[in-house]
Amino acid sequence: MSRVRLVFTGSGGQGVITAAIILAEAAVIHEGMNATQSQSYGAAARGGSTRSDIIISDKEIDFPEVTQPNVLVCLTQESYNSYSSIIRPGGILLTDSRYVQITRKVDAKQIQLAMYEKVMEIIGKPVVFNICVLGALISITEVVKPKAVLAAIVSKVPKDFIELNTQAFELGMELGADFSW
Amino acid sequence: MSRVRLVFTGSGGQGVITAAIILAEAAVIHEGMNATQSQSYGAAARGGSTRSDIIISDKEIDFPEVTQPNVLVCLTQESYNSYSSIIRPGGILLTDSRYVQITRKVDAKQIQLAMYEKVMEIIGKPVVFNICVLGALISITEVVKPKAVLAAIVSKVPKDFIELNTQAFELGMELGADFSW
Amino acid sequence: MAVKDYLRERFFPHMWCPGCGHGTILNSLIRAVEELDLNKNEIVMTSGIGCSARISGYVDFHSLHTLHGRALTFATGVKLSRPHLKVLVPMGDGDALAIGGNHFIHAARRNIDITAIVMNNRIYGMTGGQFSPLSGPGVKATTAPFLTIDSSFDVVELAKAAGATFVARSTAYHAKEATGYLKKAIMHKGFSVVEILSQCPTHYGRKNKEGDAVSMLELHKTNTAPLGSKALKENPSLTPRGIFVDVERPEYCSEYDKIIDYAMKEAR
Amino acid sequence: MAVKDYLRERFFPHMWCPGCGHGTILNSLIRAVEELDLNKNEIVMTSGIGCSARISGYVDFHSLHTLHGRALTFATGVKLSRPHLKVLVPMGDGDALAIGGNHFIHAARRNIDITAIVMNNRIYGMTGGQFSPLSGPGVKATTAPFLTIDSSFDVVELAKAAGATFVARSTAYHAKEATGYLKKAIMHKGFSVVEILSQCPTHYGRKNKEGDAVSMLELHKTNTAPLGSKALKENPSLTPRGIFVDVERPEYCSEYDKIIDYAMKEAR
Amino acid sequence: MSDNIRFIQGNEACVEGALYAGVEFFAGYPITPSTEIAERLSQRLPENGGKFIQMEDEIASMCAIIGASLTGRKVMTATSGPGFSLKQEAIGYACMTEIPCVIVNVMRGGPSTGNPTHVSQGDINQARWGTHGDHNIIALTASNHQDIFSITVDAFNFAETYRTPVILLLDEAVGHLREKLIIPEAGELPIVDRLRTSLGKGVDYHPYLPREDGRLPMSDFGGEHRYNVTGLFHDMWGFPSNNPKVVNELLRHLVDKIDNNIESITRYKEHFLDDAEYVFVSYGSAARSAIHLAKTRRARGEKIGVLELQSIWPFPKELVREKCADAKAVLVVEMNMGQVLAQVKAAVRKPGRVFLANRIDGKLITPSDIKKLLRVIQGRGV
Amino acid sequence: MSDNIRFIQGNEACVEGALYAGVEFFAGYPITPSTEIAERLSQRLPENGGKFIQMEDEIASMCAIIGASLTGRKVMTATSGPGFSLKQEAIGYACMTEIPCVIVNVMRGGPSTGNPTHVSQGDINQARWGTHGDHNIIALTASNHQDIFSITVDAFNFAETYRTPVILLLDEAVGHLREKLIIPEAGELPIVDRLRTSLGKGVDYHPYLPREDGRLPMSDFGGEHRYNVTGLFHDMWGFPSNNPKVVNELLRHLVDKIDNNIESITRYKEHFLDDAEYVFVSYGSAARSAIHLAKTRRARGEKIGVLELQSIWPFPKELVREKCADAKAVLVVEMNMGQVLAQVKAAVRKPGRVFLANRIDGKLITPSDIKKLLRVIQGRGV
Amino acid sequence: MAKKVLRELRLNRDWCKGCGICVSFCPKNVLELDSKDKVVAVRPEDCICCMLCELRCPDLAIEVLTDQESDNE
Amino acid sequence: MAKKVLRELRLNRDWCKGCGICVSFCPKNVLELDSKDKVVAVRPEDCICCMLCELRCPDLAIEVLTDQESDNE
Ligand SMILES: Cc1ncc(C[n+]2csc(CCOP(=O)(O)OP(=O)(O)O)c2C)c(N)n1
Ligand SMILES: Cc1ncc(C[n+]2csc(CCOP(=O)(O)OP(=O)(O)O)c2C)c(N)n1
Ligand code: SF4
Ligand code: SF4
Ligand code: SF4
Ligand code: SF4
Ligand code: SF4
Ligand code: SF4
Ligand SMILES: [Mg+2]
Ligand SMILES: [Mg+2]
Repeated sequence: MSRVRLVFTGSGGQGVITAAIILAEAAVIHEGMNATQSQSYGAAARGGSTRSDIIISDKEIDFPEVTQPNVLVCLTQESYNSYSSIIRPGGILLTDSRYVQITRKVDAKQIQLAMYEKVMEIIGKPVVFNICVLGALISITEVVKPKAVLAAIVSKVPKDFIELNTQAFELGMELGADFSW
Repeated sequence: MSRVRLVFTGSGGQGVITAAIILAEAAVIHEGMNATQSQSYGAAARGGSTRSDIIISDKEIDFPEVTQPNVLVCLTQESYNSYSSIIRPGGILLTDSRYVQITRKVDAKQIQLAMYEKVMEIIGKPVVFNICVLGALISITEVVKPKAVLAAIVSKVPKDFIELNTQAFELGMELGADFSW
Repeated sequence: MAVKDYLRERFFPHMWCPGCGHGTILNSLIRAVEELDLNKNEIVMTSGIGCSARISGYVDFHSLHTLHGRALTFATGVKLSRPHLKVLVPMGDGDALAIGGNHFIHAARRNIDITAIVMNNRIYGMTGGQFSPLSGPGVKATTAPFLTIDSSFDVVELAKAAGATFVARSTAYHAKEATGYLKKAIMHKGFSVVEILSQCPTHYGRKNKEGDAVSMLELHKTNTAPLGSKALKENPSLTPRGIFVDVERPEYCSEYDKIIDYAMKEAR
Repeated sequence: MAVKDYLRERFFPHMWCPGCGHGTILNSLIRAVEELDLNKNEIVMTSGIGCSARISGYVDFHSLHTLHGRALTFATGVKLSRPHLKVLVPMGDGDALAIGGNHFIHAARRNIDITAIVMNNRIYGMTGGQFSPLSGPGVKATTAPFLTIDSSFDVVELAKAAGATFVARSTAYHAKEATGYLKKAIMHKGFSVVEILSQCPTHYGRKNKEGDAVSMLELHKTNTAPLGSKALKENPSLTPRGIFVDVERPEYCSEYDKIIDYAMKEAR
Repeated sequence: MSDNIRFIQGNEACVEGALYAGVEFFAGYPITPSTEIAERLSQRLPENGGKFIQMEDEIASMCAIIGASLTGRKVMTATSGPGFSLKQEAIGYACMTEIPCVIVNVMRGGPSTGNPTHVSQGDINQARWGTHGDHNIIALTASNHQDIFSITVDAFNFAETYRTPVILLLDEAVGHLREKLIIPEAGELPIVDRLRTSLGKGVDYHPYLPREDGRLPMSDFGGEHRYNVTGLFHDMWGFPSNNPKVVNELLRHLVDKIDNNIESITRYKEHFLDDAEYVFVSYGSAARSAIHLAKTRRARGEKIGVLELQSIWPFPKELVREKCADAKAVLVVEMNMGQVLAQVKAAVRKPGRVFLANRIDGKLITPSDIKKLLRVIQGRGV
Repeated sequence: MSDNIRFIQGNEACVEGALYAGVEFFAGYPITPSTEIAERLSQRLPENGGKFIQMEDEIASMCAIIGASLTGRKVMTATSGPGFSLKQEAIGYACMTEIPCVIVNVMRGGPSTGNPTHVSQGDINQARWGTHGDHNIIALTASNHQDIFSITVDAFNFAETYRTPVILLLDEAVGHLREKLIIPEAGELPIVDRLRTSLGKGVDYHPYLPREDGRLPMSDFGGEHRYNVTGLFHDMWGFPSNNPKVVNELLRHLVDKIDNNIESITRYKEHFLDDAEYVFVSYGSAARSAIHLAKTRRARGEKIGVLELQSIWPFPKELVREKCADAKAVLVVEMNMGQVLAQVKAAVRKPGRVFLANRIDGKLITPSDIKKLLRVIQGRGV
Repeated sequence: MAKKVLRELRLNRDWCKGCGICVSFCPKNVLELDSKDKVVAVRPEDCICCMLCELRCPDLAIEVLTDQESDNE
Repeated sequence: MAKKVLRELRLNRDWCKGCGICVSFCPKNVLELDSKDKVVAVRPEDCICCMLCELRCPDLAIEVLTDQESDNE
């Protein structure tokens, strides 16, 4: 796979952007790939919906925006409604079953997982929800090796939270294990 | 006479510029001529030497600076030294005998008058020295009618000082009476 | 009129974060206007740039959202040309006292009849959490990773020294008190300043371990005390609340009207 | 070193008008420096734009003649990057407190070790006699043909409220006193302000019928009184002279050095 | 001797023009060589019931006039180089919010503090590009007092017509020169008053919805229509929007409303252009020297003409192209390093035939300075 | 996995470049989308013994770095649109006094507050003409993080070499984009250190007397040589002068020292230009889209090339003329109303063949936006 | 003296952002956040109409509607 | 105690601008302006070396040069 285009969407507090950065950083720093990560900025850091575009490639990446993602993650109903149509035919659309009710027909593989629920059930800390999503995504798509993502998590997260995040990532991996690209 | 070019020079406090403005204003407002008056500005109103250029004409005046004046007035030695050479051949160079020692040979009619001395002697107020100079100039050159200049003086000067200025102007007229262009 | 009649409801819910003190200040302000029963057509609100400055979009007055730090200068133009208008100028702490500090002291000096409201959250909210001249030392901010070393202004002292004729301070916690001060300030003839301590849980609270909006409000309560109170005497490190200045001095627009009267007579 | 060794004699006689108080302030200042026996290479003088600002051309220090109102900001750059230098910032009243007011209060707030000297002639001299924020009401100026209606700042109060840790006031008449205050201000560690009343006979004096330099100096004498004096108590309309503030507070550059120490350790 | 003749400075002629046009509010901060404008207005405005305020700096002055304009006043400020730089942010605000105002810049030598008491025409490009972001602007100039008066009236008229800041670029030499001005009778020059909405109370008013003819009626702050004004991109109600369509349309509107009216905005004078072999393109005080030279050489039979520009921005490209079409050579006479020169070169068919006659040392360019260059171009030697 | 690989924002790449170049002092005021530069430096500078100060506004920031530079430091500030407008007066001061400094402007949508969180390239002309008076400036840009890093180093090097402010024009899209940066080893990129006078104590030092090679050695404030610095026109000792000769020579020097070195200053990259029939001239984030399109069309045999400008001012006229000489058409790809377009038109032999592919709505221009215009030009329809 | 009596606690769920301020500072614990982090009145009968929730809500999401009850003692 | 005795009143006529400050405020009327409005010492013998003229001169045109006289009483 020479080039993967991903779009992560959700709401301000869900850590969508952090997840995007970790994924792209894993590709660059720990796998020697090229990657770009960009995001839409609202009027500062206040709530509202968020989108982050990631491109991972072994070649140079010029235009950094994603028009048709191979992989689309929607973590709110609003973002699902706005973005589900942009998915590339045959791509993967990952949603969380607590936040998103799948309504549309899209020419893609729609995967709904109860990630939030599981995080709350098993870990009990909503802050690591985004890492769980990332875990699920990696286990479904393997765009980057799990080891690389874990390394990126370790380098990004304060020491005291590494354990928690690792746990969330592995939980996500498990949840996604039944699906594959 | 379709166009006269005058340059008045002196030091900051001598009222050179006021005299120049009154003369030009007399020509414009009271004689229906065109006139321009310009001056060199130093770094604010502080002492130093001053120069004002006046052009009086019955036509439009485009370039307002005077390169070769028909009439040059020098009220300090310094200004005499710097400017006496620019006089137009055959022009008139008026100086005050208290401030200026005539040294150079110039191709012009040099007129030295004891204007300052007379002002102090007869009127006793140094502030009207400039108006006396103007009186002398008018009586020598008649570039503008005395009546017009007086009218300009009246319109420019605070009420209480009109008398004084008129006196000075007439004194100057007398001093200049022996000379003519 | 009902309180909501002073709002532009179509822009609600507003853009401020959950628990942002600026919302409470908006709340206090429209209540003050409502209780004074002012005519909406005679109120102009001028604001600068910042989270705080967005307040002007939410009120159903004449609203002028201007440049960072310059709200009071636009307001001066409005007020001097139409002295019968009430001019309200809410500002962020950076807006009012970093880039806008000069206009603040000059408006106070002129004693022009404008009401300045400093929505002081001690941080640059809009740009994401840099320290402000009201942060004070020892504060963590995105531009102070090793904690601030900058002292803060005392808005009350500065306004007073510059010549403001009404100066008060309250907090978002003391919403009722704040409303009262705002009413007095608006009715005061001359330059009035009301500093209202606000909270930015998103940037200040998070970085400085002050927790969420609720616990930040607790701090408004515990770290302040009314002027003249026993608490304040016993603990001078508390921030005093109250009305610090309320005096009369010739107001700028009225004085200018006299100039006009005189000049017009002279000119005739 | 002799007093004149601190001057750039080749530019004398200087450009100021006869009797301009700014000359006396220059006089006091170089005497203060001489009495303190400072090394000329370690003095930087930064000035803005105005008649007053031309002072930097006449002293044989490192001299930086900058932009109207901004002298303190350049000075902040100089001082913070080389804290061992003495930084002197003479400013006109307009320079310091009209366009430059914000930088004035912020430098005071930071308590950065700079000496600000306000050469207060209550007028814009350089541009020909417009009123300034220190003119006060009832003054005639080219932009106030009907007399000013603007109140003036009290430089001392403003500097104090903003956080200056040394604040004094004297006049061009009290040249010896002024020299003494300047010495103290220069040696003070922190932001120091010395306001020296100056006279502009050319614009202020002439327009306001205060006569020539001599009679304006007489007014410095009769309209002021030392802090704590009987005269002042009896006549509070007099302008007080003296040292109003002289306190210690952490200085900005020293505090920043601590940040560097900490950060460098952390980074290792 | 008539009551309406004045012998005054160019700066004062500008003041008289502004009063004729109906200026009601001025905010400023003194600076050489524009100060006389503030000084005169501090007297003349209150005499006429208007307001003058000296602010703490140029930024404050610019902002104050915008605030005053919104309440329905005709407003103005005046400054020079350093002050003009400081005003740039707020000038951009006036562009964006489409608030009528007139900004006079009496140019002096730059950059920086430069040469405050001497003439220059160095701020031409700054008038166009001094504020950040794409936008458009109207900038006018004049070379003598009668023209200063009427171009000042035009400035106010354009500000109202196009709801835009208008820059009046005078220079030290004309600003300080004293000469005759004949004040026109009331009614002699057309005055454009503020176009106010005819919508009454209760009817929805859209401050940023252009009429058929492209104009945007205003409603005074303090009146019946309460709306929003912001320097952010905004919709027809004046509320912030970053919707790409809204952004795109507003920006194009700001640029087009001026470019599309370039013909109505263009102001110029021609002197002996009809059969001119050599065309001087000039403006402001430099044009006086160009005209002087043209007159004296005409008297000796040389076919020299002058195109005197009075509107600089939007640059009258078509006009210049047309007027210079038959010239053997075009000399741009200005007191800067060739700012209008670049525009003229871009406008004409043969840029290789366009030359610069300039002077940048603080002295007014003289007829003989121009003559020297002309002789070189004519191959006649100096 | 190497220690010198980073995955960071463009703004941070700029910070890393500045540190590599030796920046020691930063003064700034936060503003979107440049704030990350200040934020990063508030950490990285003290870690390296340097100084960071957050000033009360952008004017103060600009002045503070000039003061610091005079004491011998390498200095920098960063801002965006409104702040860039505010800095203009002081940028002119740095031009006039020839004090090395680097000003980063991360461009956002304008005019005015505009579209703060969205991309634009609208400040190109302002970088050249934002301050009053004639002057000259160097302005650089880049489209990806590796280039941002090295162009930042160039910016510091040019500032020192030519004793001038250098403007670094980034844009929101590259500023906020995260991608890979490989930090070069020490010594890999050349660093120009401050040229200090070799004159010792007691020997007369002339701060404004150029050497044979045109460079002006400096002496640190606080050192042995006490001299004067002023924004007025000044003589070789730095003292004010309005002598016309002095004024004329200084202004020409300021302009010439940059124009005469345009070849050393010019920075660009070419992509498939050799046999290109269609040339895209672009820069900054827009260039990424141009390159993207060129690559994909090349793969299908279309002869498209890209001239990516990295130095905008002084405008590399000769370079552009030459590289576009054989093109059937030139498309200037930028996110403004055609600011570089005007320069390209003035540079090339056939301006009629130059077209604008732009986008001004806050969105990054896409390869397909460009393709659409290309198809129209090619007469192939959209 | 007339005493206020609660008519209705009008809670605007569309505007409420769940900050919890009203909940924490209600002297009578009348309010709570539900599972969607929106305000609900769980003990309206305890409300003393002090208005503090209305005054402090940063989102203007609360209106405490009261009736005047004449005090007939 | 050592007392100062006047050695020389060094008056710089090139710098003096004739403002009259030194003249007016000299406690001993030592100084005057001449016909060219320049300072001159007309009564140097009366000078008490108070230095006030030197300190106040805005043009730095005066130097009061003194010798120390030991007080031998
Ligand atoms: C001239 C200018 N400089 C900087 C900015 C960026 N900016 C926008 S808001 C702001 C500060 C906001 O802080 P504050 O005024 O305290 O308001 P808050 O957001 O905290 O309510 C800054 C620096 C700007 N818009 N314009
Ligand atoms: C930005 C800017 N605005 C205005 C000016 C014009 N200007 C020069 S000096 C000055 C004021 C001078 O007054 P003050 O600071 O009191 O100094 P003084 O001349 O009285 O000593 C002004 C307004 C300027 N040079 N730059
Ligand atoms: S960022 Fe802070 S100030 Fe801005 S809306 Fe959020 S909480 Fe309020
Ligand atoms: S104008 Fe006034 S301030 Fe300036 S030098 Fe003359 S007396 Fe001094
Ligand atoms: S205070 Fe307002 S926004 Fe906060 S929880 Fe209560 S109702 Fe909701
Ligand atoms: S009015 Fe008072 S008691 Fe009633 S819900 Fe609100 S805060 Fe609680
Ligand atoms: S004080 Fe100085 S300048 Fe004035 S008269 Fe005396 S010596 Fe001359
Ligand atoms: S030193 Fe004192 S006594 Fe002697 S001349 Fe000077 S002022 Fe007069
Ligand atoms: Mg704030
Ligand atoms: Mg002054």
